[in-house]
This record gives sequence, structure tokens and C-alpha cells, in this order.
Amino acid sequence: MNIIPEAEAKIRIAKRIARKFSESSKKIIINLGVGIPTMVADYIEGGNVCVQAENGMLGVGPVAPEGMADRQLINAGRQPVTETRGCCYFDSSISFGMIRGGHIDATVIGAFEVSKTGDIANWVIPNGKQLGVGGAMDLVSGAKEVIVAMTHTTKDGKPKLVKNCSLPVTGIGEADMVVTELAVFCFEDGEMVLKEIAPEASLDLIRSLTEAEFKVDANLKTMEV
Amino acid sequence: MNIIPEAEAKIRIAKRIARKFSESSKKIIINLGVGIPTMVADYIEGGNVCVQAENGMLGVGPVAPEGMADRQLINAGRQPVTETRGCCYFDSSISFGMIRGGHIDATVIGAFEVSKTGDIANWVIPNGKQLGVGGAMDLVSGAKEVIVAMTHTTKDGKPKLVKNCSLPVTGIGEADMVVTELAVFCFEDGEMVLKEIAPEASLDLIRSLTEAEFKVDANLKTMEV
Amino acid sequence: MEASKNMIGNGKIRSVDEAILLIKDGSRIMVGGFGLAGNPDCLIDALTKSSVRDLTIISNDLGAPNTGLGKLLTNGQVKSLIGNYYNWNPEVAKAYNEGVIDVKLLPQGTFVEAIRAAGVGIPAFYTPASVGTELSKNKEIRSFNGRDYVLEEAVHADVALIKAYKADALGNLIYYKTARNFNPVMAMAADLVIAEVDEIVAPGDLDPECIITPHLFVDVIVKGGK
Amino acid sequence: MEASKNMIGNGKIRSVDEAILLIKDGSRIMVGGFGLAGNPDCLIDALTKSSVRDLTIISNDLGAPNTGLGKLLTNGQVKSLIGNYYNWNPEVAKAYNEGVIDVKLLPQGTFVEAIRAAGVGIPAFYTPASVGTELSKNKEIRSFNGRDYVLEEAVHADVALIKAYKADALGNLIYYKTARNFNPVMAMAADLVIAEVDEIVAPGDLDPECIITPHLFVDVIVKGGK
Repeated sequence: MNIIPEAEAKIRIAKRIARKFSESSKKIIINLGVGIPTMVADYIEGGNVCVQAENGMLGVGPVAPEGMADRQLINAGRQPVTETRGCCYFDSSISFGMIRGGHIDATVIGAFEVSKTGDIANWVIPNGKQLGVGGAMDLVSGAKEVIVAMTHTTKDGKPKLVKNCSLPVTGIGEADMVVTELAVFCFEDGEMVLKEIAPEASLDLIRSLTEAEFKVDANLKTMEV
Repeated sequence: MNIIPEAEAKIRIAKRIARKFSESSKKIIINLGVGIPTMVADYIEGGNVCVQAENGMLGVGPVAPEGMADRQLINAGRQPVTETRGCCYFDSSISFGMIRGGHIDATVIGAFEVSKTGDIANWVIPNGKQLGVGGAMDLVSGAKEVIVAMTHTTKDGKPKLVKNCSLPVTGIGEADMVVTELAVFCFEDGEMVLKEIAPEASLDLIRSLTEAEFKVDANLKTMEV
Repeated sequence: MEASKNMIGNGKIRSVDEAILLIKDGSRIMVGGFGLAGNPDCLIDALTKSSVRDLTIISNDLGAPNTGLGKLLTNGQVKSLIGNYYNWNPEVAKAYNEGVIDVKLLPQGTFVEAIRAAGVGIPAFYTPASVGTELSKNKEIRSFNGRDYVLEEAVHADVALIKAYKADALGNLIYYKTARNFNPVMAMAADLVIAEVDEIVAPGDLDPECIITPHLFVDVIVKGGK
Repeated sequence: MEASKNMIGNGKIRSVDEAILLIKDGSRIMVGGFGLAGNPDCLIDALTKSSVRDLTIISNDLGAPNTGLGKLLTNGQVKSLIGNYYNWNPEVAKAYNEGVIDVKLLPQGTFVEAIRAAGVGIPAFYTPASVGTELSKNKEIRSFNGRDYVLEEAVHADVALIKAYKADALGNLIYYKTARNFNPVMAMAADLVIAEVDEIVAPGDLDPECIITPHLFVDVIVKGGK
């Protein structure tokens, strides 16, 4: 079922989201979750994108080169990172003040499931092995735009875009955009709308791999990959 | 009725409160209101007292000498002040966080009236000429100890220590200590207790100038003036 | 404003007059400062010379009659006030008593916490200040661990006019002594934040550990007259 | 501890061992740090070597099994946890499932805001985070301006163990890069605040404009190993 190998799928998703940010004509502030979202930073071009890390930094630079890592300078995924000119540090209450207060233009997060009404499940698989929520609930409720970066299906081919989330949700109706290796969806007036489709995929294929009902945009485009 | 001339009365009150602070064996943080409270700083001795100003400074130094005033370095009474070694600046939300969060050991405030149960009225005389509350309500509810510095009676000899406040209150049961030019009272288990009496005053005099009922401490002392 | 687009940084730098043009009639405007410290003097001056009116001014005080922010009232540009201490400007009580303006008084700590709340996405919080007083009348009182608290709602603005010492071209700000006061908090709580500064430096010239207001809070930077 | 009384400043400086002696069985202890950044390593190490037990640990995470704060759990010193992210230490879920410890999860932003609330005397506040999720079950939901929010109460501690970069002898603190994280907030929210620092300088040696934690929040200063 996996039309695109997983590693390649992840890069494609990261690149597509990066392009959205690179095209911004104004300065934007983004927050990147762990996993595919972190990879987005590698593909952003132009000087208008500024990365915030919820552990207390604005203006996060690239991952620190080998041998240059400072254990006390990390992003929220615990990777050693670098500074950019004009970066600054602050405590976690100010950091989440930025997030909750609507000062972050976009957050990119991974997810296990997204429902047809934009509910997001990304914090826990109830198998008793994990206990942790992180900043995801604050991010999805606080960021101006919530972009979900995830493969279109699970490893065994099950749809992740579902009618209703079967896993515990992170937020209700919070998703604004979902980017997979096969398609780009946006939520418009509470409805999921297919905006782009990967060159390898047909509309039938997308329908067969997507449990959630969706509209097809009149101006459906081929995803640039 | 004014046994002690007003100017002298104010100095006496300020000195008595300053002595309390000077005697502290541990570092204490105090906040001083406008009027007599501000004068307290002039009489504090020893290095254990640190003054906070609610407009955003810890370690407030003496009033700036003539010609050295910096309009941007003031206390909450808008007086130009100076720095002490180890002072620091912060915004008003942190300043009132200190106050509301119980991090200020004592606040000294003026008052129009204090009731027998420790209610304080100090923010407005309802004559329509003033509209303003300041930080008094935060200070009386937040500081660990609330010390009222006021003359014993009004200019026309009316008691300011009353059964019930006739003016709008600033806080309910918040006073811990009241220092006048004639007496020192403390509130213990919700009751007003006379602790010290000025050399010029008799117990009868204090009773005649005090509307509020009070107990007399078994160990009543003469106020050092 | 085309000209400024080519300036260093992301083009947040404007002239005082350009900045004031962004303010509309009927706006809710926060203004930093306590007494005479930390006021955005040039912005206030330009606002009093503008034709903008029906303003709600959210500030600690209102200067003095016909002085600083007080001029807005003298000019008749004010519709209502949300603030804390107007004793320095008796025109406020007079205008309020005559029904010319509306005034909402908040204890100083509640005032600044309500502004912070708006900035950090907290719609309401409980505080002990003003319980049992006139200022908590008609507000919800609730007990936590045996003590009474009053519910206070966030105070948000359309525009904040703030004063900082230095900005870098990105909009990071540092302040000067007690001129800091309400400015960093107001910088978080308005849709449009205009910062008047004494000096504009290049990004990287301010110590990242000492920046008080991160640039994402600031929309427009103007250089004050000083 | 007589010896330290004659040290510079007001005698807040103690050895790590002296500081740990101030902690009692059953205490609620906040510990700063995020991942491996900004942890008070020496204090944590000394705590894991002490006999103190029945602790409630309030922290972002709990290190890894038998590492850092995780050692407290491995040692059986923990009674309950209040925090945010224990995925880095699978022993937490295991101990919780087995009923050995109690765990209260809060979204990270709610967690830090609840700590700040305790520090600034706010007993409770409303936040949008977790509305509609398992984490807001049995909590009050209330609408402000048409949006739902959940009521969260302040989280206070008996002791806070924090990590700063430098202290002056009065207890003013500055931090280092992302090691700042929860430390300045926890410094406000406990009855006893113990700060582990890399360096202690004289009062006046830190820039008054750049001090992040004013000294009134800090009770004890210890110099870390480093």
C-alpha cells in the first residue's frame, strides 16, 4: 500500500510544508513539533521564517554540527541547535504565552489521526506504555494555523484521515491543513477539502486511502514534489 | 487635640516603623506607600532591609540628590530615586506577582481609617474629586504584613481608629499593625491590641481618641520616641 | 510606506506620523508608562495632534491636565478609560462625573495581570485584590482553599503604544530602569504594537539573554525624538 | 551552617549537602529542566543519595530510567508526579500502571502557567488547552466570548530545586540559553527555593537590567560541580 517509501514520503511532506513558508511575503513565526515537522526547517528558504521552540527560544538556527553541540542549547525535540542573529531566550511561561496568546503564525505537528472535522489525535496511543502530553494541546489550541504533517496511512496501510478519531484527541476541530505524501487538504468552514494531489496518485486512490469524507477543490492542483 | 504637631508626628511614626525593620535579624523585603511610609526609608539602619517599588524595582536607594534626578528612575510615589548594589528592574506584572504571591515581607501604607477588625480605608474619599486606586488593594491583600502609618486622629481631632470604616474599604481585616504618633496597635486573632503608648499619652487619652474597642497588652510598653 | 520596505530587517521601522495613521477612530489603545517614566512621548504627542477620536485609553494614569495623555482628554478625543490611578489628573474625575467619559478602575496589580492575561491567551483569572471592596461589586467571588477571590477578565487592545530604550531592526526590545513598567506587558496584548525607542540597532547587537520583549510581539518601530 | 553566616551577602550560600538537609519526607518538590538542559544536576544527585522519600515531584519530565530525576523513581523515593512528558522514561508509565505512583499530567503550557500562578498569588485561571480532551475531564469548562476554556488551579511546592548560570550573593539569578526553561517560574512558586549555579559573583556584578530572577525569590544558593 505504501506507494512512496516512508523515508522519501517524510522528505516530501517536509518539503511541501517548507515551500508554503518559504513563499510567505511577510515575516512569520513558526513552531515545529518532533518528527517530520522538525525536518521542515531543513528545506525552508528565504529570510522571512523565524522558528520558535517552546522550551524557550525565538530564532532557532539549524541543528548544531557534529562536535559543536551545547547540551544547554536545544530545541523542544532535545536536539542541539544553533543561534541565529537576533535570537532570544525566555522562560517557558512566556514561551507558552506566545503560543496560547496567538503570537505564533503556524505550528507543524505530527499526528496519528485527523478527523473529517479537524480533530487531531497525536499525544497518546493508549497501550499503557507512554505517559506524556508535551505542548501539543497548547500548540493546536493557540497557534494561528495548525498544519499536520503525517504519512497518508499507517505502516499497515490504514487511513489516518478518519471519520472520527479512535485515539484520545489533542484538540477539537483545530487542524487547518494536512499534508501527506499523497495529498494536501485544507479545512474550510469545518469541511475537509482536497487541494493538491501527488503526481503518482489518482483521486480514486486518495479516496480509497482516506476514510474521512472530503470535498475536492474546484481548482485541484498537482502537488509539486 | 493635636498633642504632637503634625510634622513631628509624621517623623515619629516613620521612625517607629523604621526601628521595627532595622531590628530585623534576617533580610526583609518591604514596600513603602506614598506619604509617611516613604519617610520610613530615611530612618532605616542596618543592611537587612531591601525596598521594592511596585513600578518595577527591587533594591530602591535613597531619593536622588538635587541635580541627579533621572526621570526614568522613580519610585511608586514618582520621586526620583537611586540604585543600590544588586538592585534590579522588572515589569509591573512581575512586580505585582511579587506582591500578590506573598514575596513581600511587609508593606507600609497610609490610611484614612482602620476598623477594630483591621479593615483599611485608604483609597478614596467619595467627594467626586479623585478617581484612582493605585496598588493599595493588591498590597494589603498580598504582603505578609500590613503596617498602617497614620496620625491618630484627623486634623479636626476625629478618631481614625474606628468601629467600622465609613469610607470605602481597601481590604477586609488586612491590617496587622497600626502605628500612630500616640500608640502602636497590633491585630491578634482578629482583635486590636494596644502594645505601646507614647510618653505624652495616658491610656485614658488613647481611649478618648480611639473609637475602636481595643485590648491592652499585658506587657504594655512606652513607645520609644 | 513603500520606502521603509527596503530598510534593514523586516521593515517594521516607520516614522511617528506613519505609525499614528494606523490608528482608527474608536480604537482601544494601551499606552505604557507610570507617572512620567516610560511614556511613548512622541507617539502620544502625535496622537493628540491627530483627528482620531472616540478612543478607549488603557493606561496606568492619564498624565496631567493638558499634558501627556491628559491632552487627549482635554482635546475631547477620549470616550472611555480603563486604568488605575487618575488622581494626578483631576480632569478625569470631572469628565466622569459629568458623564462625558466612562471610567473603569482596576487595582494596579489586577490591571497589569489582566493585560498580561490577554497577551498570553488567558481569558480570566482569580485574584484576592479588591475582595470585599467597591471594585469587586458585581464581579464573581469564589473561594479556593478557604480564601475568597474575585474573577477578573483579560483586557485586550487594538493598539499598544509602548516605550522601550533600544530596538533591534527585528523588533526585539530592551528597556531602561523603571521606564520598563507596563510596556513589556502591553507589548503582548494588542493586535498592533507600536514601539517608540531611543535607538535602533542591528539584529545581534542586543544580548539574546537580555532581550525583554521578543520581536514577535512588535509590529512597528519608531525612533523617538528624545 | 554557622560558617556561611559570615560569607558575603546575606548568607544564602550553602553546600549542596546542607541544602538537601532542608528537604523533608513527603515534600512537594519542583525541579527545573527540560530534557537534559537546565537541570540542577548536583542537587538531583544529592537528593537521590539521600534518604528522603514519599516525594511529589513537579517537573517537565523525569529524566530516563536510573538517570537524573529518573533515579528517584528507580530508588522508590517517589510517591507521585505532576508534570508533562514522561515518554523519555518508560519506568513512569510502568510504575503508574502498577499503582506504585500517582501521576497527574498537564499540558506543558498549562503546567508552567499553573506554576507561575502559584508564584504570583493567582489561585486559578482559564485556558483553552485540553478542552474536549481526556485531560480536561472532571474539570470545569466555561465559555468566554463564545469559546470554551478549562479552569486550572495553581501548582505550588514546598521546595524548588532550580538551575541558574550565575547568582550574585544576594540571590539574583541569570540563566544560560535554553537552560532557562522552567527555572525562573519555579523560583517563584515554592516556600523554599534552592538555586544551583555555576558561579557566584558579588552584588552589583550582574547588570540590573538583565537579572531574570530577582533575589527575593531565592532562599539558598549552592555552587554546582561543573
